[in-house]
Amino acid sequence: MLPAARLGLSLGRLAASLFLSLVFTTLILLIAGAPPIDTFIILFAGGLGSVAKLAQTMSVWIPLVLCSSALLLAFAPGLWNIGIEGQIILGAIFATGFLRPFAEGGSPLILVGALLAGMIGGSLWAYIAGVLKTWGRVHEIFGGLGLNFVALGLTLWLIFGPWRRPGVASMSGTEPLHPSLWLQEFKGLSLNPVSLALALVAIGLVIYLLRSTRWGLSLKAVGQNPDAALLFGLKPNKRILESMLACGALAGLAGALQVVGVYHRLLPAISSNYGYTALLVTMLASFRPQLIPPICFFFALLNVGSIQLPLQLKLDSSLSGVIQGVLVLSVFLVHGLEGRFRLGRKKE
Amino acid sequence: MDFLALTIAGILSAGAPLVLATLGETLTERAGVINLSLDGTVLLAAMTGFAVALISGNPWWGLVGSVGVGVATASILALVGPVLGRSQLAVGFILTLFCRDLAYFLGHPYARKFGPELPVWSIPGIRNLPFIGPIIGYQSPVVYLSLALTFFFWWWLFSTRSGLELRAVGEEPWAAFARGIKVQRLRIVYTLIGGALVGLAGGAFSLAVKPGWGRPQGAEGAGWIALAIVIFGGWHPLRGALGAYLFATLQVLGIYLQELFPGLPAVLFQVAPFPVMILTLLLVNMGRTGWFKDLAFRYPGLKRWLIRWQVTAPAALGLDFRPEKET
Amino acid sequence: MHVEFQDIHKYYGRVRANEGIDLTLEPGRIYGLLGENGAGKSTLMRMLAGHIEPTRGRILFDGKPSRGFNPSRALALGVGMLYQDPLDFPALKVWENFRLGGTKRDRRDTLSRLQKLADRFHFRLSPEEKVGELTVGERQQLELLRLLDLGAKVLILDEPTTGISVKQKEMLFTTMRQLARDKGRTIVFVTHKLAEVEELCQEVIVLRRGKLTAKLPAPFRPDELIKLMFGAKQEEPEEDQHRHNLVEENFIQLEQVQLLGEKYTLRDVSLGIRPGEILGLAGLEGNGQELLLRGLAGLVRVMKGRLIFDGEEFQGRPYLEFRRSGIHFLPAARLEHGLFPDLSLNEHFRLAFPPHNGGRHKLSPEEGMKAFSIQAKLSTSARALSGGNQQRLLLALIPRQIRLLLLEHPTRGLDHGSGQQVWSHLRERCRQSTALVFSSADLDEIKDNSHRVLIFYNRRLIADRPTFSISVEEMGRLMAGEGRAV
Amino acid sequence: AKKAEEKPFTFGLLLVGPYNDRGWSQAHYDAGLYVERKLPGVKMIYLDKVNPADRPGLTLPQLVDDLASKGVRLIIANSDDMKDGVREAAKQHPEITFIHVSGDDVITGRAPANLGNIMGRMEYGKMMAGFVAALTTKTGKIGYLGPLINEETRRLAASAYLGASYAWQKIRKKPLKELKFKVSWIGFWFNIPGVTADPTQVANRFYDGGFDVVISGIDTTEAVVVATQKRKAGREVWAIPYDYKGACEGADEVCLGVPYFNWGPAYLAKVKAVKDGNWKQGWEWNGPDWNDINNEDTSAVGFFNGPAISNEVAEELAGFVTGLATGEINVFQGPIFYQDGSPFLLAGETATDEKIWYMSQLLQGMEGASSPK
Ligand SMILES: Nc1ncnc2c1ncn2[C@@H]1O[C@H](COP(=O)(O)OP(=O)(O)OP(=O)(O)O)[C@@H](O)[C@H]1O
Ligand SMILES: Nc1ncnc2c1ncn2[C@@H]1O[C@H](COP(=O)(O)OP(=O)(O)OP(=O)(O)O)[C@@H](O)[C@H]1O
Ligand SMILES: [Mg+2]
Ligand SMILES: [Mg+2]
Repeated sequence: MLPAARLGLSLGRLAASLFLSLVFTTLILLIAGAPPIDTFIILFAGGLGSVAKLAQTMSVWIPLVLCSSALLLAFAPGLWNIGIEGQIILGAIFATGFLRPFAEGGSPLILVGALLAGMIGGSLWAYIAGVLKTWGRVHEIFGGLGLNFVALGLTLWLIFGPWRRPGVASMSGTEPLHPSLWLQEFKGLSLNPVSLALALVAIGLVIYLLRSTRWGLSLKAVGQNPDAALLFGLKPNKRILESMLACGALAGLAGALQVVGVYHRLLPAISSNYGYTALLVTMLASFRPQLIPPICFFFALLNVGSIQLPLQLKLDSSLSGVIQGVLVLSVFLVHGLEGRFRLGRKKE
Repeated sequence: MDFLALTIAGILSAGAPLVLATLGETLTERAGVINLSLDGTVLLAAMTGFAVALISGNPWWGLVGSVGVGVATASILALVGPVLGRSQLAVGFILTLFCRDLAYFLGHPYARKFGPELPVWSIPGIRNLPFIGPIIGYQSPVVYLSLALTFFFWWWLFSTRSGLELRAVGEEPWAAFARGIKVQRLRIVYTLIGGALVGLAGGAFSLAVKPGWGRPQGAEGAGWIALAIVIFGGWHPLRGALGAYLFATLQVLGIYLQELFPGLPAVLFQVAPFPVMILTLLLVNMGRTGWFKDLAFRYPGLKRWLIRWQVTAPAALGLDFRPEKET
Repeated sequence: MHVEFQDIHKYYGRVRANEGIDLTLEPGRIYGLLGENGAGKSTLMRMLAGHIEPTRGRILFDGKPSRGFNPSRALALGVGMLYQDPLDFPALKVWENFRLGGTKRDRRDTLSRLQKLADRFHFRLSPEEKVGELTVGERQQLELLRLLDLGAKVLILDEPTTGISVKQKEMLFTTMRQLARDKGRTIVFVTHKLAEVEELCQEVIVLRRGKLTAKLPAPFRPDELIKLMFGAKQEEPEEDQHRHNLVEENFIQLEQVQLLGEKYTLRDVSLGIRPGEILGLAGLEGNGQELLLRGLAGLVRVMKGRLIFDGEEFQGRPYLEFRRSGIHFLPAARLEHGLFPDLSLNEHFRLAFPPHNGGRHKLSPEEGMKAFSIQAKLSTSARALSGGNQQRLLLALIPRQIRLLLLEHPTRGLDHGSGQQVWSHLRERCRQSTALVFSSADLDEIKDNSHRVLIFYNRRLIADRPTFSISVEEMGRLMAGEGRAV
Repeated sequence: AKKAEEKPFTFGLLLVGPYNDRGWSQAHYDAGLYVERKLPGVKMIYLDKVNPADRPGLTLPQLVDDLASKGVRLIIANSDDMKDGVREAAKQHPEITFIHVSGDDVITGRAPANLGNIMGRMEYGKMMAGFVAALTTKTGKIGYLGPLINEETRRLAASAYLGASYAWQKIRKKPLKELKFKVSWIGFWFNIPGVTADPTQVANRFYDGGFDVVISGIDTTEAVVVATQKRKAGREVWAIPYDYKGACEGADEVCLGVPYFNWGPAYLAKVKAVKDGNWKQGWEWNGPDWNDINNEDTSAVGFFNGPAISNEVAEELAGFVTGLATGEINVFQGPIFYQDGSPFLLAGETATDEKIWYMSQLLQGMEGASSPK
């Protein structure tokens, strides 16, 4: 196919999917008794309306990009790493644990250690799911999901137990970090340059690894055909574990950044469901890395914008999740219909 | 004695939605389709069931609504998955998240409202028996339904012709096709029937077992557990139901154990079902790993002990089937 | 029933499995359908059974065309087919298989009906056993009983004699004759074996490369049929292998080896292989040859015995060590097990030849493509390759210095020319003292290409003979468990 | 300042749960509506479900920024969990007055000048709940469905226990050791599947174990729901919900009554003060209006008699309330011991506010954990 034709086709697909999701969303809004147009306006203004809001959107974009990049690595050998939520949490736990001795603050260099600790924590959790898969044949969906709950339990135990704050023990989390251990934000904005840079590096690195290294290629090969990969001497089990480790490391980094860059403490909801959202992002991107940043931006926009819904329209903010789901479903539907249509035409 | 009976009654009740969801998914997967959307579907069905009951004032209409939601979700899955040939896992997962958020979004106005509930049925003749009486003498209709359906589907799957056809479709769709069985149609039908049961499970939550709607409802996570139980149950209705009751027992037991071992972190007992889920999956799947085969070769006793736990999935589970592919 | 094929075409991509076939089948007759491997016999019959749709053309039943044809319509019309590869349900029980798609009966009637039919043919089938545990032959027997029970008006048997004994074959033929004569059934009997056609059929249909080449009434002239099937005289295979000088010692030695596979165990294999030697493995599927190939490749565990390679014990070592020592295995299902469907050829080369081993394998992808005359671009995905090109790609990906090459059905699905090409490449490698072990369902291929034949039956190696000392017929008998191994 | 007066006065309300939770948050939301009703021209902007689980990725200061941009002059935050966030936001927005409900920053001296604390003396409500439970129970076993363990929840559970033991000994004239009072903590204010103990199961466990009255300390209504189910199965059980006046709705057979918060009067006072510019920082712990504990305009805490309460018990309760009002009855009077046997109050000692506020253990005679593991 000519590049122009291909571009036209994908644009057509995109338009069809967007149209479909618009129709669905409007329908849902009407069922909920909400004014569709106002809702959309509020939703977008809520995430883009001002520099501060844009910064907020970007601060959600960062963990989403990190997690989506991580998932690209896991999807390459065909792994459904649903356990990414738990890996984010473990990253946050490890980073917090690393910083606990520095209650009086310290040099920002300590943060490097905290981020590394977070990556180790995420990797560890991913590794367990990987071992369960390769050595125990427990599908990574179930292994990962179970570990997500365990990770959440671990956080709660820490927050209400050994790491509880003197006097209070509550969902508000552990004692806040010393301000010298907070990542410095752009002035007056809730966005910090370090996290932003790390997210950009991560997506770049993942693109490089998957496109240009033999390791990335062998991951894809394992995903395409584990039997053949074995015959080619590509050690599928080892590749699977490696990809889980790498994925976990990036997820753990996202978790650590939530601690040192956003919340400045460990919270039960520290993962903010970014892992699940990132799974949607990668599916919507059909695993094409270059689509990750824009889709993440759109999703982050919805997340941040939706906060305005209860404020202005008394709607539940889970609408953002609904729209994200509708969008991905529509794309699947359009692709499926298109495939069907093509098959049908061929038969003629 | 009475306490034991009441506890068993509690387990039957807490297990009922899990049993229903497990049965539904067992049927769907027996037809070769994976419906991963359980966790979200259960929630959306629970919300709809409650909302419909509230609006109509009749819990039975609510139950109908729940079943409707289950069927609707399953039909999206059937359309995008088996019919249009996209990945069933992917669609199922998207639906999980989507249905959950949709439930919270649309359910917002009904949250924490007081609404109708299914009645408790008391069975004359049984309710006065010692020990048995407290166990199944007074239960919600969904509990009786879950028990009846378990045995019904067990009989149906293994002793009827249509049950045989269902199993055939999930094992070897091409062979089934060659024998004149309408493979695609059966796959869709059982996806929908399975979805209906999953919807019923949602209704059982919001109209009987944990009446009411809220965020969270309390049914969160149940769908995932049910999916795991289907595997643990080896795609067998009886064994699946047994698995569901085991998990319900674990939940109920967690509260006793928590009191019995005050020295242990309480959250341990809440999280416990999930590691147990992983362990049981390990138990039933491990037999296929190389290292285990070596071990079993060396210690035949081990093999004999573990072999009964081993399960095999329907051979065509999750695979795409379409006659056109050949042309 | 009167069946008429009108201008039937069936294409798979550019493969023309059937091309412009016009054919009429009359009731009460037994037809033999002949043709070499890949001639399109099964394809034609599967269209008659509604299993696949023709690309073009139509089939008329009693003069009526059938639109939207599928197996259930075919069954309703009375067309029943015994498929070449058992199309049944391994996970289900024998009686359940018998019941599926059959007459509506309850369990007890089903069992007694099955018993009665089985007794008639002296088939021994235990109804509660899982079909997956039966041999291929037994599975075909079961299918046959099911079709007879259905009372199909048009009965298609696609190579039904591969898995049954001579005595059982006689019974089967008697029944076929009865059905045709007394009940007016149309029977199509697909085979490669001329003798069987002569024995049973009243008329023969010959396909060659997808086209109908003849439809002749009995009596038949074998040499004429052969000519129709294979075209002009086949070029003789190079006859050098019998003369090939095998002076060297065994470099691989198997002593009382027991191999544990996914489904079964292969016991007590003792064997030696010399450099440059070609071993052909014969046996019905599931009798052990698959396990031996994988065992030699290090893919299947050696549970007992010793596997000696260059004087070193290799049992229990990981696959990679086998691979590093110059052992290479190519599976039969090329796209399913051997290649990465969506990766490009270039990527395959990158994966097969790691850069850090650069010194040893100097072949660049471009050279590989040329050397093996793969007709595609480097950016083509493996999925888009034709069967022949896929096999050539796999061969191109084999490292240069290989000691032992293990091949499963090396020419399955290839046309004659491609097959010849593959073999000339393989023979060339053997001349450079690579040993070669291959399995094939085509006994002629084994006869033509190997120095020694190993025959498997009942999950054991029952014969190990120099090729010149055994005929194809004898191989067939041994594989079917008749006759004593020497 | 001049410009602000032209606009209607708006105040922001940050609710930890859903505004319609029929519990803690709805009580606050209703108070906001009450203020709007009482002071025409004053407008409330509320934001509910302000907790990281429901609003992933957003921090309290960010939400406050948002409210600030809408011109609010007063922000009321209703959860203990918001303590740090409110303090941080208060420092960033000195132009806005903050009220943190249930917090103690003013006592501890960590509060910036624009941050005050209020709380209601729910201890009294809980005493009444315990009192009613002890008079109603037939098995002598009372269950307390606790949320998470902290000072607030400990003192509330202890108050219920003290009310119950008063009724048991003084009214029913039975020895205290025959009263079983057990606290089961679920781990949070409401159920989070897979994280907290399931309150439905905990309530079931109470009733199946012979506890016939369950006092709820959590935000949601599982106790009454389960009690109603048990009633339908022919069992004689009761429940006492919490927080919100309307919590008995639909539970006619089992609901003995509900201790509830009435934030309206306190809110009104704060809004007026800020509006008129005479707000002063303080830590307030508002009690019931003893003239009429259910007076909407004056009482911060009340007890609403439920449909299932018997007339005799209701009468006794009225007497108890009178006793509390006059000071004749003070259940926080020594000797009272902590669970581990150490003294909480010496003989004859009455508890100070501070002693009650910072209660460090459950009391002797209560079963259940005193601190989280
Ligand atoms: N799925 C496909 N997608 C794209 N191209 C295809 C596909 N299948 C076949 N082709 C193209 O058709 C060509 C011929 O395929 P075909 O299988 O007919 O070859 P062939 O003549 O049988 O060759 P061989 O003798 O090697 O088997 C392929 O080389 C490829 O370029
Ligand atoms: N599903 C398929 N996809 C692609 N090619 C196919 C398919 N089925 C058959 N073919 C090709 O069609 C041709 C005819 O195959 P067919 O099975 O009809 O041969 P046959 O005469 O039955 O051979 P045999 O004697 O080996 O059974 C072969 O080249 C084969 O590779
Ligand atoms: Mg054939
Ligand atoms: Mg070809």
